[in-house]
Amino acid sequence: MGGISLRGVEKWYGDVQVIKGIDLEIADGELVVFVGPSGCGKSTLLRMIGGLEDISRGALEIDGVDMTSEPPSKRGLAMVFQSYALYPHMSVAENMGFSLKTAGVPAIEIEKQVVEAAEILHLTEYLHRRPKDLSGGQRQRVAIGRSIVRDPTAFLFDEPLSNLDAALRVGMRLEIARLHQKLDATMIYVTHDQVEAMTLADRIVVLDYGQIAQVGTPKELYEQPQTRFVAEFIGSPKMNILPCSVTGGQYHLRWGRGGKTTGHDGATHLGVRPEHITVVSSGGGQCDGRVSVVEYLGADCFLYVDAGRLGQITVRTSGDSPISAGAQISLKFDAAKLSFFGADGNAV
Amino acid sequence: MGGISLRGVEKWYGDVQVIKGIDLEIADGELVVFVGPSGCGKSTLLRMIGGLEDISRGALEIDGVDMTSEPPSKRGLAMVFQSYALYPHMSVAENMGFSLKTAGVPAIEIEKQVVEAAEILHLTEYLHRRPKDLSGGQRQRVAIGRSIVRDPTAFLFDEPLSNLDAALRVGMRLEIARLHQKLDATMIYVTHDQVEAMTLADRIVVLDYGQIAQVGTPKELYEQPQTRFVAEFIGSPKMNILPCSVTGGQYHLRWGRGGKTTGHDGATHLGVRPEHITVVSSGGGQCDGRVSVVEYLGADCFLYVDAGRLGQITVRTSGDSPISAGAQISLKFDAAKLSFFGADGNAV
Amino acid sequence: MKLFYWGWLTGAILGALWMLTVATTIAVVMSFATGEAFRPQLWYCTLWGLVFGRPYDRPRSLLINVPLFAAVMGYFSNYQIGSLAFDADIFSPSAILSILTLSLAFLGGMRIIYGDLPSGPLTRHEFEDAVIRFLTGFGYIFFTAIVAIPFYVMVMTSLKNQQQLVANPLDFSLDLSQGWGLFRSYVELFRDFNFGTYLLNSLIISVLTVVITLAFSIPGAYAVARLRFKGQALFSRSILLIYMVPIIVLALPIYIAFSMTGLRNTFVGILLIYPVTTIPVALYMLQGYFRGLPYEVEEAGLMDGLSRLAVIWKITLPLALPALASVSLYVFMIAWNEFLLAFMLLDDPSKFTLTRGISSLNSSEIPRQHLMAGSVVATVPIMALFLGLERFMTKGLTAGSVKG
Amino acid sequence: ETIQFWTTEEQPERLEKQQQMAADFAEASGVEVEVIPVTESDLGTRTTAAFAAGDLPDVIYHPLQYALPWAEAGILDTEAATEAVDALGRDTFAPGVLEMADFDGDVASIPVDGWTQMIVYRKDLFEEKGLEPPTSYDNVRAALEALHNPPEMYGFVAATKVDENFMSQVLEHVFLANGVSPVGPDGFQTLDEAKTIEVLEFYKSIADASPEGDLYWDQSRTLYFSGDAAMIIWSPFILDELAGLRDSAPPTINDDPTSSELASKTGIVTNFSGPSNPDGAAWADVRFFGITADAETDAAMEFVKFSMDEGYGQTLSIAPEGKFPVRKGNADNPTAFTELWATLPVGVDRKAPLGDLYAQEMIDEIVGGLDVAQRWGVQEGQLALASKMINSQAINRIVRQYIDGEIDAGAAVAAMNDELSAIE
Amino acid sequence: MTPSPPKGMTPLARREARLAWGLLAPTLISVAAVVVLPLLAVFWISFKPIGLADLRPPQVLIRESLRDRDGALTVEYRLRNSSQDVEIRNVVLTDTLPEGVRVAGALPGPCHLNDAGLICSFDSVPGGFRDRLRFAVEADDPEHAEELVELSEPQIRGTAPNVLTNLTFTTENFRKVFDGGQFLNVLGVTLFYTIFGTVGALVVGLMAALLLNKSFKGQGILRGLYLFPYVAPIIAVAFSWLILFDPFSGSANALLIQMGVTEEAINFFGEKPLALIMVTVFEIWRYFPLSFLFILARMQSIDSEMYEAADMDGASPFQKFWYLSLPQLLGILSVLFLLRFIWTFNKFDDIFLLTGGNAGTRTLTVDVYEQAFAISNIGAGAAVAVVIFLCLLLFSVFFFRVMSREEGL
Ligand SMILES: Nc1ncnc2c1ncn2[C@@H]1O[C@H](COP(=O)(O)OP(=O)(O)OP(=O)(O)O)[C@@H](O)[C@H]1O
Ligand SMILES: Nc1ncnc2c1ncn2[C@@H]1O[C@H](COP(=O)(O)OP(=O)(O)OP(=O)(O)O)[C@@H](O)[C@H]1O
Ligand SMILES: [Mg+2]
Ligand SMILES: [Mg+2]
Repeated sequence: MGGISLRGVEKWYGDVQVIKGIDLEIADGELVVFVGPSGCGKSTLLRMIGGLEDISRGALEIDGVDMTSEPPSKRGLAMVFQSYALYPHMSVAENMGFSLKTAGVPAIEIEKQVVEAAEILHLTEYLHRRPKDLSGGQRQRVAIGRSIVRDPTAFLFDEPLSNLDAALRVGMRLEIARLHQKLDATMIYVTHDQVEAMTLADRIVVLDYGQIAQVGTPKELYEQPQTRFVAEFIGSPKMNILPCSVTGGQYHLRWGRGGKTTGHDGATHLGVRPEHITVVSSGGGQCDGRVSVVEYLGADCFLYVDAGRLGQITVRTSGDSPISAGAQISLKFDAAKLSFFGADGNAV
Repeated sequence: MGGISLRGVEKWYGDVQVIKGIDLEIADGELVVFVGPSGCGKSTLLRMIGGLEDISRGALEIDGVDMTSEPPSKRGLAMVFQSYALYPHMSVAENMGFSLKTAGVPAIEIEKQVVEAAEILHLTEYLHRRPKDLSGGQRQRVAIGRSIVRDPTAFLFDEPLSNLDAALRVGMRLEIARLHQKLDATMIYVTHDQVEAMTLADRIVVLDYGQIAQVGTPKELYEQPQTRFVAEFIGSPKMNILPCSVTGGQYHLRWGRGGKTTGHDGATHLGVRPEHITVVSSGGGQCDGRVSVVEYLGADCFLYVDAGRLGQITVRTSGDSPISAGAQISLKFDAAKLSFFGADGNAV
Repeated sequence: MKLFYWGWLTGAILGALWMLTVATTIAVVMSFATGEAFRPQLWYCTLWGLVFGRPYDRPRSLLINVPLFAAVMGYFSNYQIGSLAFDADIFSPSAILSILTLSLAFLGGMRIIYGDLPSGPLTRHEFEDAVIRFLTGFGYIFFTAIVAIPFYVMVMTSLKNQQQLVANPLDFSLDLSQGWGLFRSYVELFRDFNFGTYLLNSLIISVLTVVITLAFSIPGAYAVARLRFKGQALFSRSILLIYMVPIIVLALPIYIAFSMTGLRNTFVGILLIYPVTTIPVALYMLQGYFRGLPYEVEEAGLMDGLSRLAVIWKITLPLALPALASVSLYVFMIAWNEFLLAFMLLDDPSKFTLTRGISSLNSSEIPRQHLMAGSVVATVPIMALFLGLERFMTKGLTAGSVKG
Repeated sequence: ETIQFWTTEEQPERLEKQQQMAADFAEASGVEVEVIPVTESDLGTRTTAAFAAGDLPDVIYHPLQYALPWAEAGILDTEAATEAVDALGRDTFAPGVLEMADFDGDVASIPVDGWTQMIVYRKDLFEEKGLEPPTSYDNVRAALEALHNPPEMYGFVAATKVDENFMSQVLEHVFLANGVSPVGPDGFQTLDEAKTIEVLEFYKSIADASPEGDLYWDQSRTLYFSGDAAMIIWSPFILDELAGLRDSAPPTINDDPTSSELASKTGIVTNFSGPSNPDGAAWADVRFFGITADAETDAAMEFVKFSMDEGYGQTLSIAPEGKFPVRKGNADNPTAFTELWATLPVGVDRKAPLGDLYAQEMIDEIVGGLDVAQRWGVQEGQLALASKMINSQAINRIVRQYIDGEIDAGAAVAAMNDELSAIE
Repeated sequence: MTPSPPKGMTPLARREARLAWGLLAPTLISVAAVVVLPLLAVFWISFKPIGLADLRPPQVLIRESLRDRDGALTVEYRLRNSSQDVEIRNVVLTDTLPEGVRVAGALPGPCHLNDAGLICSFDSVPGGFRDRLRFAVEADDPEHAEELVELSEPQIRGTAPNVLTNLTFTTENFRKVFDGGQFLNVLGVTLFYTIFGTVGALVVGLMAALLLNKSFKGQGILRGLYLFPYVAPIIAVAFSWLILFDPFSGSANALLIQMGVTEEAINFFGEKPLALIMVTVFEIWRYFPLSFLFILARMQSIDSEMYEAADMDGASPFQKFWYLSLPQLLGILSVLFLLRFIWTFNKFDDIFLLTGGNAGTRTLTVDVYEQAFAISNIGAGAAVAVVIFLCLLLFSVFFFRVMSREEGL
């Protein structure tokens, strides 16, 4: 009951094209995350689905019905805004019941639904407060509650957690995940934070300048990025991208040594994630360098290695690693986990 | 040339005590980080050192000279503000040279110093821009440059990175670390982000409601937290704290099983970090539970385990862990890495 | 400049200036309050200010110093070489009062002005701080005086009779024994000059103007602030342009048109024209407010199934209530204070607004305490509103920009 | 039936008297009269505007200067006025006064009352210094010489505020005194340079003996009352307050605001002469009832007739010191109204008949002035043009420029001729 | 092929635009009616030789009466051209004779009777025309004949040129405005008043803002007090000033004389250069609160951390003002300057009430009033108004230049 499909959707502001033809099918009950750097068009795309921006070209279907030029009120979607967008002059209960009230649902029925939603979100004791008397996390829950009450075809979330502090963000992320399990509703979730995307999504849509760079499950994106852009965007610390050449089952780092690989002819760069590099004694790995900074994080330790002309390489080691800044080390890459990219930035 | 010492420093706003008697020695050339939750008094303490707030009681010495009631201009310190606090109507060069100008330094000398500082911070090509034409990271560098030019006794940083986005923050963090290595100057750095504190600090001062909870190197804080507060505050995901009892070299979890330990009599809670838990087959560990959410992060995977009355326990496993939500598992704690806390919250 | 960076020198100069300020202030206040002659003496002020204006020894309390200083000053004044000269006897209450206030104001003021000023060499900061403290004190006195004096004169004149004022224009002391007779001119205004009617007329016209203005400008402002259509940018600009057309330029053709259509001299005519002078202001203010409201809340309303108009009614307006209050107050003030159009368009005394009524009091044949009483009647309601709702008013003024 | 009556007498107590008369009239005729006060300085514009809008009142009480211009502009119904005057009897009016309102044989507007302008002077000081009363330019100059001693004593308080009617009045009086007029029988008449220069020089001498600034009736009276001026030109309206009968304008020469001391020290002159016109001239203002073109003619005429007959006493009693009867009597008694007038009390806060306050010969001098009084254009039949010239304030402006030394006398005459000739 | 933007509006956009115009319509129409139309009218009138009295086109006035002259009843119509010099054409008089009243004698020349009653036609009625039409009637009931006859109002029609609407134009008005030294003088006064009034209000406002830009007890009250001059009705404060500065019985003079500043009373609002200075001072006094309010608002929005940074940088108080506050305020100051400049230029009431434009204080706006109403020459008034308007257009161009830099005032 909640499939959404986009067909060649474009958005133009005057002569500027912001969304460059998106085709996407979202299945009923799926949680899809739009992720990408700031300004890539995530919010715009979401708002076009919601009806808050016109669709300049292309078509939108919800549940198989063409909704391209319907106003938001007809689309039956619910949206949760980054700034919560609660009605400050109404109590929590009124906020949550407002959409039902405008639809003419009788007061008793509204009350029932609101109480139900409040229970799911642990808001029962705050129902009579005004939004300004709530903490950030509670407000965000009210905003979600407001959507739940409507029993919408799909939920749209626009960076709902970005105004919360780090600890709360982790907690709310978990709550949204649980909510999705429970409601089993279609959800589209926009964020620029790849951690959120990875942890929440059934499928991730990575957007790059108004175009889809890759669509896939988190694991697919992490392990088989189709472009350098996706490879660098997903994962923290970033994947190290180093120039290389590949010939006949052998890759060779520029200004470094090489190793075995299969296929991948024509690749110009290889990508290796920090956790797939091990520190070996000098000269033993694919390249050598000097540790410039050590960041101790308790469980892990990040080494920032100055590898001469290859640039800086980030290595992840365990927290009890004995290496300290200034040490001269060699780095060994896990051959099975390397990604290779061609000159056009696409994986080969 | 840059030691700072605080002796019983207090801050009162009317009847409210915000800083509750702080004694602290900061050695020359040391990078000390004040960390703590929001509102614990970090900024206030820093501003008291800088002279922007009066010291209600106690004494402050800089370089062995009593500075308790000197105005900021006499203390010879430089400060970098969270909001950068650049002068918006001046160019980068003017911003950086302003302190020299007010001191009546001749223009040529100012220019020389500014250019020097700009080189250190890679700002040379922006010297004639206005702050509003710079990106966030560049602005932050200008703010730092402004401090360097003064050649201060010590640098004070008040959450300098909190207005930057995640990727930039990591980059600037590294730059500050390198700057500290290069200038070898005393620095006091305030943040509420424990990752920043861990990665940057020579020594961390954890503040809790205006009092020092613990002072020590990052490693000391991570591995031997002296209070539950520090234990939970440092490290991400948070340390799991579980109720237990310890008798004669044996600890025993409430609603769970136990294991061996040494000492620690009288402890009421034990703390175990997510990476010190391994998943074993059912019944094999200290306690059992059901995996409620799995967060996949590429290199790692966090399992949120619902352990019945023990509550939720976070477990860190590697990214290719096959466990999925709903699995029934048992958790085994690494006995050597456990922390034990008494009823008063202090480590025993 | 460096020359002045000495505590004793700076202190002496500031002392002289402060003495001048204080003495002039007290002379003016005492003259206005009692009608007796008080004069500040320029050269003696300077002299005594220089002599006594040295950085103050803080431990000694004002309690001892003020009487001491007052005694010295009184002694000087007796020989007409004090900072303050007066014709009254040195032991008369007003003389004693003025000498005491002078001492307190001088010493107390200097104590604040000096702050931590050392008597030796000064740093630039210390010097500037002292100068700024002096300027601040001077500023408070200066601004309070220029604002309060005209209003003081207005109120006091309305309570006196012309003959007393002609006899001594400085004597504003009130003869309280008259009791209610003090308010004679007010009684006459309401009894003989129809001010009751004028007051009512002004009230009705102002309130209706507010209502009409809001009815027109709310939808307009919303459209300009929120809706996307061609010419939106042009609009928000041209609103300001209308603002700049001088009323007198419009008044001329309006006068002609109203004369020819018989709208002159009618409330309808006034109510046609007042709102139009206020709508651009209101439009400009409201669109600013509407822009400042979080758009996402309105979008939330749209997502919740409301139409645009319903969003305006159920969400925007409740949120903009404080703004509406500011705008209403501001428009009310404009309408209430409006003079020119009322003056040109209203002839019939039964339709006069207050301002128009006051202007008809400006006649050689009508004693001027009536004129001032009329002014007080017009000023008090707007002042009361202003003080009561200062927050909204100030906001209204700031947003109302520079309509003047 | 209701008619509207505009009056320039707008003070509450004066208004009350007029309303009383209107009520009496309503009782007698059944026609209600709405009395609407209009500020005198607004009267011109307001009337014109009302004319344009077609909602003129029925009757307007107006000064002489508007009579003919309004008749010409079609604002006044001259026929109705003529009819009313005829009904009252032409011979009951003072002859010179009807002449002022003559409009091609009709009467433009019905004359109601009048007053003559006076030179008010300090008789005591004049006598002390052995000076002649200020009846001529030379006498005034001599007095200035002897008495001008600022700031204790100003010789004169001349009118210098160009937009006040007061200055026009004073100037016209001074011009008339020397026999200079800008109108002749055929309209504009070039001002005689020599005579006009005499006038200008005289005016400059009195202006020089006055305080600085824009002066008009207010300062004249204030200074004279405080004993700081030796001579002023004023209307007879000053007579009551001069005698201390009015609290809002008390004499301040001594501490008693109700004293008639100043009155007793005061002399007056109405007929004033210049070197080129030894006979001199007085200056009078006459007020009229105008019946307008939009009026309910009959009711309006009835009202006017009533006010000039049964109600005439009330009309005059508004301010008897400044309202001399221009209708001397009725058919039964040709001096009925002059007699009545002499008994009317003057004053505001205290009241007394004029006769109690001033010597009889002084009163005769004041009232007699009305019979010999002149205005520009009356004899020439060009009052309308003259009024326009006065209303344009050109003469005031140029005289002021001359006084301020911005132009010399010759240039001033030329400028006046220039500007006045352009008015038609 | 590079993609190109779609043409035309999407249905959603069209709906929104339609709603916007709908919401704007009432405002647009009313503003146009009361601002744009009058403005056009001013331009129109400025080219018209027109005085206040010319607004009413000439017409023939008529009065009917029935006289009983020794038993012979005579109906008399008196006709009069309301204008002395304008001719009225095609004048037709119609009246019905009531029942029971019959014409007895010959009708006067231009008249004849038909079923409806009496009709008299004149080709043309010259300016200053006056005439009486008389004819004898007989009535059944002579007692009430008069009432009967006068009950039926005679109607009269005629066409006369209307100066306001016809197509005669003249540049006379402008010639008059620019002729003579008067105009330059007025312009000079206007500029003096505007420039000094504006700058003065800004400077004084800035000082007041500096004074109140700190928080202390009573700050709110003082701020409210300092706004009084602006909030009070202009007429009240203008008269208060006049009374305060009255040369003969004003307290200000009394005070100055008593303090020995001056020997003689000063006629503040009556002397040539002083009056202009005084009205300018009044302008400053009345409008400094406004600049004060704006500058204060701007000051309080300046990031206080910037001043803390300056403290750390060792700047002295005056240095902070000069190097930090002032540059930050420049934007608001320039916007305020321009807006206030335009408004002061437009100001009318203040001078009108204080001096009426005398003693060398006649500004352009006062000139409009003087020309149009005091001299009743509407055309000349409109011409001055046009001049004002053109000046303002010029300023507005500047204004929008600055405004677009300092958006979001
Ligand atoms: N009204 C507009 N006119 C022109 N361009 C616009 C408009 N609104 C947005 N854009 C542009 O569209 C692009 C996409 O904006 P959008 O807000 O969707 O980005 P985003 O991916 O949500 O970024 P963020 O993570 O910062 O929210 C941006 O480059 C922005 O500059
Ligand atoms: N002017 C003040 N008056 C009263 N209390 C104050 C004042 N300024 C700060 N406080 C209180 O002092 C405490 C410490 O504030 P401070 O700003 O130092 O916290 P912080 O640790 O820097 O927090 P954050 O991480 O949010 O910056 C807070 O509880 C705050 O409410
Ligand atoms: Mg976005
Ligand atoms: Mg802080």
